[in-house]
Amino acid sequence: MITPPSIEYSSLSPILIVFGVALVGVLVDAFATKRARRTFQPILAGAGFVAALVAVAVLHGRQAILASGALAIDAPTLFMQGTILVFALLSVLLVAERQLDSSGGAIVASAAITPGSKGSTAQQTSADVQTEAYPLMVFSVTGMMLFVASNNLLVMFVALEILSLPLYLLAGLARRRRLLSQEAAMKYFLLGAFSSAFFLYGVAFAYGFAGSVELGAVADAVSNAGANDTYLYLSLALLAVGLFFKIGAVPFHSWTPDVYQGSPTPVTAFMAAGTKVAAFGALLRVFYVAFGGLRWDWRPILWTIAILTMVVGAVLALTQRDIKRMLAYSAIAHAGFLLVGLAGTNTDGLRGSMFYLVTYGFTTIAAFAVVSLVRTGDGEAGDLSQWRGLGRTSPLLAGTFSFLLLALAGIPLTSGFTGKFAVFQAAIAGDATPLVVVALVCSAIAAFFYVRVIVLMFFSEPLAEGPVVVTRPTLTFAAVAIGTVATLVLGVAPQPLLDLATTAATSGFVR
Amino acid sequence: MLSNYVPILVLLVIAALFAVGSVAAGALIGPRRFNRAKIDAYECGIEPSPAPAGPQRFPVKYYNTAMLFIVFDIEIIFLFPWAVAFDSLAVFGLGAMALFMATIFVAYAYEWRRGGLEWD
Amino acid sequence: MSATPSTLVWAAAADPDLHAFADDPFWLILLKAVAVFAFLLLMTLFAIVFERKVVAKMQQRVGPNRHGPRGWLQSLADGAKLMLKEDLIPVLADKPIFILAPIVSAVPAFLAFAVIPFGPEVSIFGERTTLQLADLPVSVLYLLAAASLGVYGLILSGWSSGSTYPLLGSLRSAAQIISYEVAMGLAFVAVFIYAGTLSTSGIVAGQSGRWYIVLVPSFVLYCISMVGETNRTPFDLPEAEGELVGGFHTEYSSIKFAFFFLAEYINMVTVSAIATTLFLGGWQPPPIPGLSGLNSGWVPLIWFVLKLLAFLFFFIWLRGTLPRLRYDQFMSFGWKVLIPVGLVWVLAVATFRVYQKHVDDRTPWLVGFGVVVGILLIVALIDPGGARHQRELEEAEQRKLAEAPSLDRIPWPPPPQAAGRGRPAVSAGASANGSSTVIPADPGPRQER
Amino acid sequence: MNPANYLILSALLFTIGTVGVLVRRNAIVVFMSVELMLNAVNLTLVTFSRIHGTLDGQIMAFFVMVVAAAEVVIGLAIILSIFRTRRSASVDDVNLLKY
Amino acid sequence: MHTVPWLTIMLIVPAAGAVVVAALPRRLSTLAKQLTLGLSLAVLVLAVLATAAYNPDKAGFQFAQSYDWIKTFGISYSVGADGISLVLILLAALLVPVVVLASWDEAGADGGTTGATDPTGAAAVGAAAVGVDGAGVDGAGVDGAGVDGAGTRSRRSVPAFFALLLALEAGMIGVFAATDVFLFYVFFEAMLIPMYFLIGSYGPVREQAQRSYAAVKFLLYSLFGGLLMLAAVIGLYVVSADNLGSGTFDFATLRQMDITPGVQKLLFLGFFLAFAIKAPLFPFHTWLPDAGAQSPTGGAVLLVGVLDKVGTFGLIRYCIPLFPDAADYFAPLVLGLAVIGIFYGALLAIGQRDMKRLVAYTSLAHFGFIALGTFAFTSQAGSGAVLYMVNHGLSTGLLFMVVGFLVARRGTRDVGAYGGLARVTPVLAGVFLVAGLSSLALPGTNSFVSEFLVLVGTFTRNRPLAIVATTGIVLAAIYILYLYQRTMTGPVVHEENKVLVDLSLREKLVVAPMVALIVALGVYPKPLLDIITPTVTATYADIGKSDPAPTHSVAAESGGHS
Repeated sequence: MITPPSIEYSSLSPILIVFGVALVGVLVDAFATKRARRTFQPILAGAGFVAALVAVAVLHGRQAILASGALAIDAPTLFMQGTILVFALLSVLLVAERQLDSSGGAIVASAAITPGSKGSTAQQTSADVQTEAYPLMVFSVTGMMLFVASNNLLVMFVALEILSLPLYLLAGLARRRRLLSQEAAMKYFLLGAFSSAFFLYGVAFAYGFAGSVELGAVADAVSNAGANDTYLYLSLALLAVGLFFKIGAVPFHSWTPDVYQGSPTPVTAFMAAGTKVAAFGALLRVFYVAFGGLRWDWRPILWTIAILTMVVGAVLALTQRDIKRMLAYSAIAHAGFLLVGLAGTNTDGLRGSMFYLVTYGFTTIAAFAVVSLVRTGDGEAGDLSQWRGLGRTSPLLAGTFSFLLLALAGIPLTSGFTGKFAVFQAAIAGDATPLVVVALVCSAIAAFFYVRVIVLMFFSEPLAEGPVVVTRPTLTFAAVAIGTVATLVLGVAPQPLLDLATTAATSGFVR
Repeated sequence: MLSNYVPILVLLVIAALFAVGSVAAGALIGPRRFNRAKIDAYECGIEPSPAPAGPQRFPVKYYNTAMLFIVFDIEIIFLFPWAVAFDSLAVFGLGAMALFMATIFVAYAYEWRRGGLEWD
Repeated sequence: MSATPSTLVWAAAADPDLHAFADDPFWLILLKAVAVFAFLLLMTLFAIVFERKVVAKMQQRVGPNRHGPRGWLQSLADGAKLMLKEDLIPVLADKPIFILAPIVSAVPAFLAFAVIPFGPEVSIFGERTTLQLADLPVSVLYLLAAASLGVYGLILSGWSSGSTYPLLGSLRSAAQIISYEVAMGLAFVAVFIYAGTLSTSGIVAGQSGRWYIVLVPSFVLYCISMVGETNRTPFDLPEAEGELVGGFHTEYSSIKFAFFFLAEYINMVTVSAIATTLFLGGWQPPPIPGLSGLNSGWVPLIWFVLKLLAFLFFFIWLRGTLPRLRYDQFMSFGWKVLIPVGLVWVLAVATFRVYQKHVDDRTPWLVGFGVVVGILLIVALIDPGGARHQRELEEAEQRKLAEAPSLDRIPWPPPPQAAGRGRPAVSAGASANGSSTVIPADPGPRQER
Repeated sequence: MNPANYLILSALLFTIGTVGVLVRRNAIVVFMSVELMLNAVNLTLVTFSRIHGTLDGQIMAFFVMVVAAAEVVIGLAIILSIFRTRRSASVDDVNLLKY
Repeated sequence: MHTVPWLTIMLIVPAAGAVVVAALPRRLSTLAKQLTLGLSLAVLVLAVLATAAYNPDKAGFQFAQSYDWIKTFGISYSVGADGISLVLILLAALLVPVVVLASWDEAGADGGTTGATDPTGAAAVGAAAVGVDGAGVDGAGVDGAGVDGAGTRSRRSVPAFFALLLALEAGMIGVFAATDVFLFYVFFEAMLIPMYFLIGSYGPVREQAQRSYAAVKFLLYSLFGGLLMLAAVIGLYVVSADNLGSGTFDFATLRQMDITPGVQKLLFLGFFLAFAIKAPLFPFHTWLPDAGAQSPTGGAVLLVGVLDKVGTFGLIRYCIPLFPDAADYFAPLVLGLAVIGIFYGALLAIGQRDMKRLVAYTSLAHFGFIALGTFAFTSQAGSGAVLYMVNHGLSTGLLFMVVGFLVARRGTRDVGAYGGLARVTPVLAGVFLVAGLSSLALPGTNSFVSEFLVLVGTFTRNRPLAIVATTGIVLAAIYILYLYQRTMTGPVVHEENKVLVDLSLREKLVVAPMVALIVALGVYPKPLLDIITPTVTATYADIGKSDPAPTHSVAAESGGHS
């Protein structure tokens, strides 16, 4: 006879709410008319995120292992779930924006129409939207929330797929530059599937090593490892490959620029912020909980990866001509900075990483939102040269963007600085000073390309046929405003959030 | 456990021998009278087209069906063990499966309403 | 995943004691295997003649009556004739696969029968053994697997023929088989819920008191889908002579052609046997008082064959009665009727079972849930008016989209002096830079059109 | 039979899949290579399941199959859409995104 | 100790003012100017009041305030003033209104170096014209009409310029007032941004490429240094966490710590490099000539006058007390660099034809003196160095301003384009001479006192070095007098120069206080020294550096030279 496992549905309520909203979203797409869908879907998604956020707040302080060890609810989990939800909320604002591009927003009218065929161009001005984007996004958020909560490598893998698969599709939904978008989707998909195969192989070896894929069991097995450590190290390496891919660490970063550039900008923002939080959440959990006993073995690798990631991200960003690509490389560099925090392998590192994720997410979402506002005849003004002199013609926009770029560069009184401070402090406290020095050098390099954009905007003469800054989109403005204000507030008064992160980090992962 | 499969193997050998043998025998016994028309593709008596419908020209519909099948087959994969252990799982099992099926149902409803199940 | 879920799956399935099957000496296994094989061949030969005769009767004809006693050797003669015919291979065919396809089609058909129980334990030359070639804890899965393998034969045959009709036919048959396979699987679930095992002998044993035919919807579902699975009338679209000139086997001749028929008839026998086993109590006598004694020794074999024949007759009856469906009707029927019905039925059975076995406080909730799901289903899937309205809307939009002027690039916002200027056709999105507008950004508010 | 052999086999399959992804240029083939990798993992899981004498590995294989199926559905959709645009599934032709 | 929170008020006034001014629409540029002037004068008044309230005899920080800011990292908002910081705050508060007045027309007129054809351009309010396309740039201009899509650049925003000045002032005051290392770092970095935009946006119009190059170079140098410092700051925090149990950034607490020498050296280097870049000291100086030359006049004055003092200030405030052993260890290196800087800067200044670059190079030499004084570890030298910071701000500031006036009139920075101006513009030439003489530390001018103190202080500790450095004075005389000779004396060579106008009233107003202070401090530096010396003495005493010649009392020394 089997005793059925019990599932504490209440502790899972944030995930379940979001999941339910996704399902309802699909139903709405199935039954509502196109017009109704366009209005109703974003409201639904937003309301769902808010509800889930409330649930996260209510669960505050809960610490438990759920569903027969499959999931864990603890302070870091809730912190990251909350973060993901906030970012998702902001991203929904961007996706829902319909004032940017004729009447349609950033999402394609009908993804099924072959680019170049009859009607493919008419759909650029069509009021239609592939409203499936919303449920897909919500599904992805479900996956992300599950990803950070999973206490079991298999569940983690499933969550990884739940978060990735919708993103693959979302990447292909850009209204303008369909070919680029499709290409991004394909590259993302192929490489994503490739990396998740690695992750899975790692799961298999973890199972081979520990006889279980629960993180706690793996940790136990690690603590008295001996006979079969080949499996253990294989497992560690392969899992790391999968996770490093998701955070876009070098040498598993090659998808990032392509996908960031080709995807619809709101989706890029969502990916940049949300995926990073989710992947880092999982990474932290795997490395702290399951392989915490091995930290002396994985530290050197982490160092190497972190250095590579920072250097490659910062240096390659220098050569970019496209603003989204540049931000993509900057995202890579930031992944490197986050890894520096992780390299501290201490509570401070956990706190620093979580704090950094929040700061980075707000800034990057706002930055991509600003990018989506500057447009030319065939979509966004991607090429950097088109941003020339924008500071003269649209000072407010350029000023905001400069502020965000400075935040990304880590100038004091922006959240980017406090974030960097938090992770670097953790790293130095964790005896990773050389890493911090490298990180600082990379910050300086990175500052160069951020500053270059500012120079271009403020110190160059405007183009004769410059891009247009759209002035009507309320939702995008809201997202930019929220992101910018958060960037400022977290730079000036980060204490409340730091308190939250400290509490979360000190209470630690449940195991 | 594996010994349970031996009879199946035996049956497989017998069937395979029979099939291969028959086909071989048919090829050997049968007459051979060459005629160009015989070995052309059959197209109801008219001149066959030089390039018949190639493997790249399936209607997309078939892919669609294949994908749908995969989804439902997966569902059935989970339904079978669930059904076998149903009495033990009882209320929990019913709840979990109801959730699962509701999910599939949503997808199914979407597919239906968006014309994924239509053939023309 | 701790130990709990693993036992969850296997505890029940491993229940029946299947050691009896492993204990057979090899000669006995061989004997039983040959017996099964022979049985299937005989059944095929029989079924073909039987079909022709029955159909003839239905159509007030005589049917085959030349070869053998009252024409019963007709199909044997047909087989011999086909054997002697020329074996053609089209020039465009992919030769190895073309030859392999009929074999792939026929062999799995035989295999499926390995786990069908013909009867209870008997004594053969002093050895106690069950009248069943093999049994596994996952027999039914095996059955499904073996039955599905046959579809490869069809696909490969159509693919390798290098000809249009076979290709379309094979695609159709593949789509058809996989479509109805889902319904078939769903039909089994209710049986498993009641039997608590996947072993065929276990399922038969579970029907000692009451046949699972009482699960009427399951049974009906299965009966329909088994016809679809075997490509029989009214679902014989892959071979539709009128449309596809015979479908996937158009290019085949001689014994290879015969093999497809062999496979089809064996499949017919197989699915009938499955139906018998899962729903009609297998080899057990009908639950009529007085017959209950006749369920030991060799007697049950008779029951089994009788039930099998009844199903065969049913197949033939259908062929004699019903016209062939149109393809879209057929697929709609499968996807829009059978599958939802199957799903709802499974839930209903499960709910009922829970209600029956574990009545406690939560049960009303569950029943209520079932009702809600049912209502949702009805609302969701019926509501043709809404669907039509939706379709019309979408069609209108599509039309609008298609009729929209072919602007290769919509400059936005409208360039003031470039508004009338045509641009050369550049595929959308291909160019990364090169703005076309000349409106400069401006600090003041600007309204796009 | 020594279960280690199965591990070696699965490692081999996984390697073939990896090499396939890295070397092959046709998106569909790349995709199939990924599927091969997943199946290699399945083999590993089942082997470990056997070694440990628990059934967890087999259950995991189920999950992997599910995920693989979902991946197939999405992947084919994406690749088909590209294919319809370009009449080619070669990864080399998909090269608009560059530095 | 509840006193008036002078420092916080001085921070808030310009910061809030910056926000308000930035928000003003362009057509209200006059209002923006007036508002800025008023606010900066208010800050000056506050600074003077604070100085009056300062008690030189009391040890430690005065006007101190401390509030938790980021508790997690032990960061607090702590401000306070000691003698060193107070005089520098005073300097900043003084220079800003002067600069505001000096830049009255410059920002709106697209920078002072254009409009070569219009000699009155800088003086005439609302009448300046831009050469190339003749777009109107008057103060009452059409709102938002600057953009016509035909390649015209837009007019520079006047309110933004003054907002940046105010923001810069807030940053400067903050950086001197901070007594929390982290807060110091924040201001240190935050100051960069307004300066960056001042250079990049309001530098010479024609030299767009050069000025954005200069701006970026400035920013990147500073950022790089700042990041090194950040590493050291974090390191300091971690060390403090190890030493004290919980990490802190409080300066007073930190200087009590005993840090192991190895760690000290690393941390010292982090801070030192940042300050050396900022100051700048010899090998890290290359950004300064570019930035100096490409800044608008006001920007250059503030940049060299105050901003760069942050570097030297940091050396004496942070490097030495926090890491005494390391300071000792690295002192020879620093002294060497300082002396090289004195000569190198002077020699390059002699060879310059670009006036602004010339002035920038002279600063390099002066910073050498300051560093020399700082690391001589005697109270005379230290006091002299601090005094030198103030004096340099006045003299070089005035020099930059005068050069700026010249350039505004003539449209070129080339020395060769001038000559004989003493006849055409006698007042201007006179002011130029005063500034120059102060810069070469002529006795009677302010710089003399400080330079003398530095040299004397160094002499007691390191005789050869002091002697070598003294010869730097000779070079200073050469470059200043040579410059004066080439530009002011002799016949008027160029026709264009004949029509140059002399200083306007506003300009006279601008230079008058500076000239007055130069002379006054040259004669009677005691008030400043009274404020400075106790702090400096305390600083050196704290690290165990008493003056080598006990017979000389500090008061007697300073008094003797006054």
